[in-house]
Amino acid sequence: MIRARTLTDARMQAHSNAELNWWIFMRLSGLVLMFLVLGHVYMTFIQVSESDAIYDAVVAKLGNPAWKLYDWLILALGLMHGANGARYVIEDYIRSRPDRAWVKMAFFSVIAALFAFGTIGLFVI
Amino acid sequence: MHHRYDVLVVGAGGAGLMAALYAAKGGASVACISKLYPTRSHTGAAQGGIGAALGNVAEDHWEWHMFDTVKGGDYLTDQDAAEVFSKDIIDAVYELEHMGLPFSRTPDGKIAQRKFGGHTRDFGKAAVERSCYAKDRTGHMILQTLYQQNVKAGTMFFNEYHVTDLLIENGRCRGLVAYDLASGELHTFHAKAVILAAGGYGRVFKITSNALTLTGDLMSIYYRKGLPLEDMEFYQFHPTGLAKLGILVTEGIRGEGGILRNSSGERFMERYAPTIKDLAPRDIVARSMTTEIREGRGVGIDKDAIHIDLTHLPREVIEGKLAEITDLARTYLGQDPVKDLVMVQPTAHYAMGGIPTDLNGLCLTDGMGGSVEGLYAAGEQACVSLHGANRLGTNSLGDLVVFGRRAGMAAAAYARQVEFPDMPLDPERESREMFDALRASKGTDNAAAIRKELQESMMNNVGIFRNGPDMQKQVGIIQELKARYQNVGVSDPSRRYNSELIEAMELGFLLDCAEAMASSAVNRTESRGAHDREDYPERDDTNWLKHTMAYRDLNNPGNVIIGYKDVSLKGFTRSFEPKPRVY
Amino acid sequence: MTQTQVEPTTPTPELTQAPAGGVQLVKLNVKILRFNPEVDKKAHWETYAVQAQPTDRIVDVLNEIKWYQDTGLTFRRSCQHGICGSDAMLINGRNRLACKTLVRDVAKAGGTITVEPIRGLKVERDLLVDMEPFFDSYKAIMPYFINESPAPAAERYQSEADAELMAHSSNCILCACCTTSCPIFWVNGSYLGPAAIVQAHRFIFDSRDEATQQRLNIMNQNTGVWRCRTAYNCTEACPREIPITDLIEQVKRAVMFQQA
Amino acid sequence: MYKGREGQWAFLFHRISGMAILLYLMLHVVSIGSMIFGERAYMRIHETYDLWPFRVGLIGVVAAVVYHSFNGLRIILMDFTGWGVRLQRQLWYVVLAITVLAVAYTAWVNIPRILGGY
Ligand SMILES: Cc1cc2nc3c(=O)[nH]c(=O)nc-3n(C[C@H](O)[C@H](O)[C@H](O)COP(=O)(O)OP(=O)(O)OC[C@H]3O[C@@H](n4cnc5c(N)ncnc54)[C@H](O)[C@@H]3O)c2cc1C
Ligand code: HEM
Ligand code: SF4
Ligand code: F3S
Ligand code: FES
Repeated sequence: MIRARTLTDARMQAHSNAELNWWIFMRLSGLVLMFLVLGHVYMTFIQVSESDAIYDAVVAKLGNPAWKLYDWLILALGLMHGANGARYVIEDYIRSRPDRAWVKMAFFSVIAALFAFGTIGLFVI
Repeated sequence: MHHRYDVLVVGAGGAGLMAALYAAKGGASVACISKLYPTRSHTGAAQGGIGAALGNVAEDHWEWHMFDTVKGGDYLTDQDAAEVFSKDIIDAVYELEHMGLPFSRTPDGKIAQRKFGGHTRDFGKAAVERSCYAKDRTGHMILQTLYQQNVKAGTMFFNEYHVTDLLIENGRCRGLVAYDLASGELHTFHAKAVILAAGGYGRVFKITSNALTLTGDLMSIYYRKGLPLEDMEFYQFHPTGLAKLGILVTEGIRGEGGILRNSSGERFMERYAPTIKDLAPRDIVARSMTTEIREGRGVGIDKDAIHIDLTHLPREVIEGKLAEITDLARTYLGQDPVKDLVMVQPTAHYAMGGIPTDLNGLCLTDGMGGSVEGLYAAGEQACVSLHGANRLGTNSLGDLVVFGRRAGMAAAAYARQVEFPDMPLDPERESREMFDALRASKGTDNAAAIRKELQESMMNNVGIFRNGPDMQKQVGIIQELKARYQNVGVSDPSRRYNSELIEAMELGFLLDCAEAMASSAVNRTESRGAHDREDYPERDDTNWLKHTMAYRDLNNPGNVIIGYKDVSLKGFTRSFEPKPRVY
Repeated sequence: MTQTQVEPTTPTPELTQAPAGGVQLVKLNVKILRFNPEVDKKAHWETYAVQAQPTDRIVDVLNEIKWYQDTGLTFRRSCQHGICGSDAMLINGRNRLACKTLVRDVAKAGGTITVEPIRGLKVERDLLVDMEPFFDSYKAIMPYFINESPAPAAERYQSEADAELMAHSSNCILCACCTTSCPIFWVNGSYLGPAAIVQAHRFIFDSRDEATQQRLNIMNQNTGVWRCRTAYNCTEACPREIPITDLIEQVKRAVMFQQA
Repeated sequence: MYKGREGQWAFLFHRISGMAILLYLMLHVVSIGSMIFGERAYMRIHETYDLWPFRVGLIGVVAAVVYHSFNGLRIILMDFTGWGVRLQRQLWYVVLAITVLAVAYTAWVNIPRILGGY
């Protein structure tokens, strides 16, 4: 039999605003991403064909620091937004604690690696 | 399994929860045993309000409330109970508010009040706003609030445990036995004091506002021990149940200005109660409606219903203050009170009678002041006799909190003084035998069929209008049905969640209540309050200003012994002489 | 066990006129997901042929089956008019109270009505589920009024407008229709669920309650309001017509502004 | 399947599209990032994109991005305004309409490319 939570319990319980902050972040980053991503998609898939995105074209475009920043923002915000979204999904569907822990760990490692790789990619060129 | 608590409360409706709260406040260890999850109790269905002379809307005094209660009960009300009640209820309502109950409010922020049947100013001059309400879901709010307070207090709940037996030996209650629905096991509860608050038994009737689970279990268990049930002949029919279904349409609907109309659109209550018209007490309105129907002025296909007219009220009132019943009428009848007349019919509603108790809820064994030590009762199942021959609307919720509280305090005080009593050697024996008999019966009779016959015959023979021959016939029918009950077979052998077994047991309880009721009713040769006999149309104060006590004849099954108890005609400070009851 | 074998009948889409009283009866098939842990390894469907009036409640139909066809059928019910919250079930694919759903709302003559237990809670038998986890979530939000300051002799005052703020949330009957229709709750039982949040809302928006801060903190945890993905199933399912998602969003904003 | 209404499907599609975009983003980072290994490596990955399934897939990505963005906007409106909740159903149909239009436009632009194989 579960005892009801009492006022003392509630006062003592440590709480953090982590979930609230992520929630707000999802909305803000989503709003920014909306313009960045739709713009990017429009420019690369619609205005030009994917096959136009040959090596030289991409290198040429990324020569411009403004585009570098633009793409890096998509990379950073998109990965953060997406990673947190995926965390929600993982927490919902993976119900065993140990499984959830290692799946999250592995997943975040991949995201971190991709972020590093992408950033290097952008700024090396 | 064996459990031990200072105080046990049976039932988690308004009365049980209030009792549990106060027993705990009195320092006792308390467990509440209920066959339903607490919030499923039928107190949640109460709509209209809880009456208290707060005077938030119009001048009001507890003396007026006391007078209305006594007169409403056709002077069979015990006046000491009525006085305690009318005073205590004022504090009790404030206390509910302090527990957070979300009452509707007046424009200046006080608890809102509205008119209700039989509640008047200045000893009967005109209707007064006395019913404190939370929209039309007052009972729901009371039930929720009291449950919440019990969660806060950490009351131990045993939910979906059906009490099957009380352990009473040598005039002392020692505990009880309960059947755990989930496991199919019997549990023994050992206690210093037990409070019964298991609600009414409306399911003896076909058309009723009561839940399927209101089967008078604890009344029957008490009665089976040869202990008396008081005033069982007084059963209230509420004038306005949704046609065919019996689902209640609160009296608050008339308090807000709703009007009853017959097939020619006439406001017929003007003829029956010229002063307060549609706001006359329930017995009078229900009889007037039935008279209209009998004389061919009913509405509907079968001409067996009456219209309630709200269409002249503003939409905000209907959808705001009467949201609940608006939803019910729309859902079940497809009639929208905002623009349609709604079809209603009297519906079996409330048991004025029950387990006799004193002002502290202590259960009585006779009319001379004998009692069962350590056994208390409150709520609809008890008969303090606050309601006499007819209960006023809003006085039941008040009864729950006032007398639930008193029973809780008395039980805790008693438990502080005494040691745990000895237990009988084999406490579970009777319950076990009852279940074994039900399970072993290879009979072919169907419990549902018997129940249906009981409900239909009770409706016809011990309903709103009664007469000797019909009631006598009903006594016989009940005996027959009881004989057939011996042949009810339970075909489901499962242990866990065996609801067939439970329903069969409940039918047995219903049959007992019906027996006590029909026999008490045949016996009372007068018309008083809800007990209206065509063969004895007058109230007879010389012979019948007394309570009936119905005992099962343990030596001669099927026979009911009738005894009597005096009505206390004196309050502590005020008393009201019996007078003809006109409104 | 009571394996009453019931013949699944072929639908006959004709109306039968009962002799007395002009009562109209229609034939229906009722398909119920049955499970008795004492004999079954797995839940299975059983179909019952019944006759009912279009205005009958589903709970009437179930009672009819239980009383006269298959007495082993197990479900909770009590008040029969949508106030006690006992009989939440999955009827024709949606959570509803069996007593607030009429036959004509879910099936035509000759049609089939499917009835399953609500999801996300352990099925104990047939349509009856273990409600304890649901009530545990309820208890976790401190579901009781807290005001430690001395009470006045009469009532605490509250304006009509303030009382109205609780009008919806205090209407909840704890039937679990909402929580067990929530796609997040199905997969993630640690989510407190819409019913508990509605209860929290009732106290958070009570002008007399003094523990708003603590209640909002409870809501601000991983298992609280942030798990709601605004799927609206709860709102659609609520038999008391509580605008649940709206209330949850109000609580989210309250948490946000409190922390701001 | 639970017979939820608009909200349930809005949520489900949002979740699926979100995960799909994330997957795409991750692949996209790998493919573009392969630049640092030089033109050969990049082009080897890049040429596979010319195969028609990828071209069709692109339409799917556009659908997912457009749906997710506009439904994200819908969610934000619901979270921060009272009327967003009241109009959620209508808003969702607007989101769907925008998605369909965007997909139609992308398809119209892309089908010649798919058929022409260039
Ligand atoms: C539709 C309706 C509307 C009403 N409106 C009003 C109104 O507006 N104003 C007013 O004053 N009164 C009203 N009444 C009357 C009033 O609500 C009831 O009389 C009152 O609620 C009864 O409360 P109770 O606590 O005695 O019992 P209940 O609330 O019925 O509770 C009974 C409890 O006992 C338990 N129980 C029963 N049998 C057993 C057993 N064998 N073992 C264990 N537990 C058991 C049940 O589980 C339940 O918890 C109304 C009644 C109805 C039916
Ligand atoms: C383009 C503009 C975008 C907007 C406006 C947006 C908006 C949002 C919002 C508001 C949420 C929160 C949903 C909720 O809490 O109910 C969300 C969730 C999510 N988003 Fe985005 N997003 C965008 C782009 C992206 C991108 C690019 C990705 C992939 C990298 C992504 C992946 C996700 C995922 C996986 C979720 C979690 C879904 C869930 O929990 O159900 N989003 N998005
Ligand atoms: S919010 Fe509605 S659906 Fe949910 S438990 Fe309460 S009454 Fe039932
Ligand atoms: S269904 Fe669930 S996700 Fe939120 S809106 Fe209702 S709680
Ligand atoms: S039986 Fe009470 S809510 Fe349906």
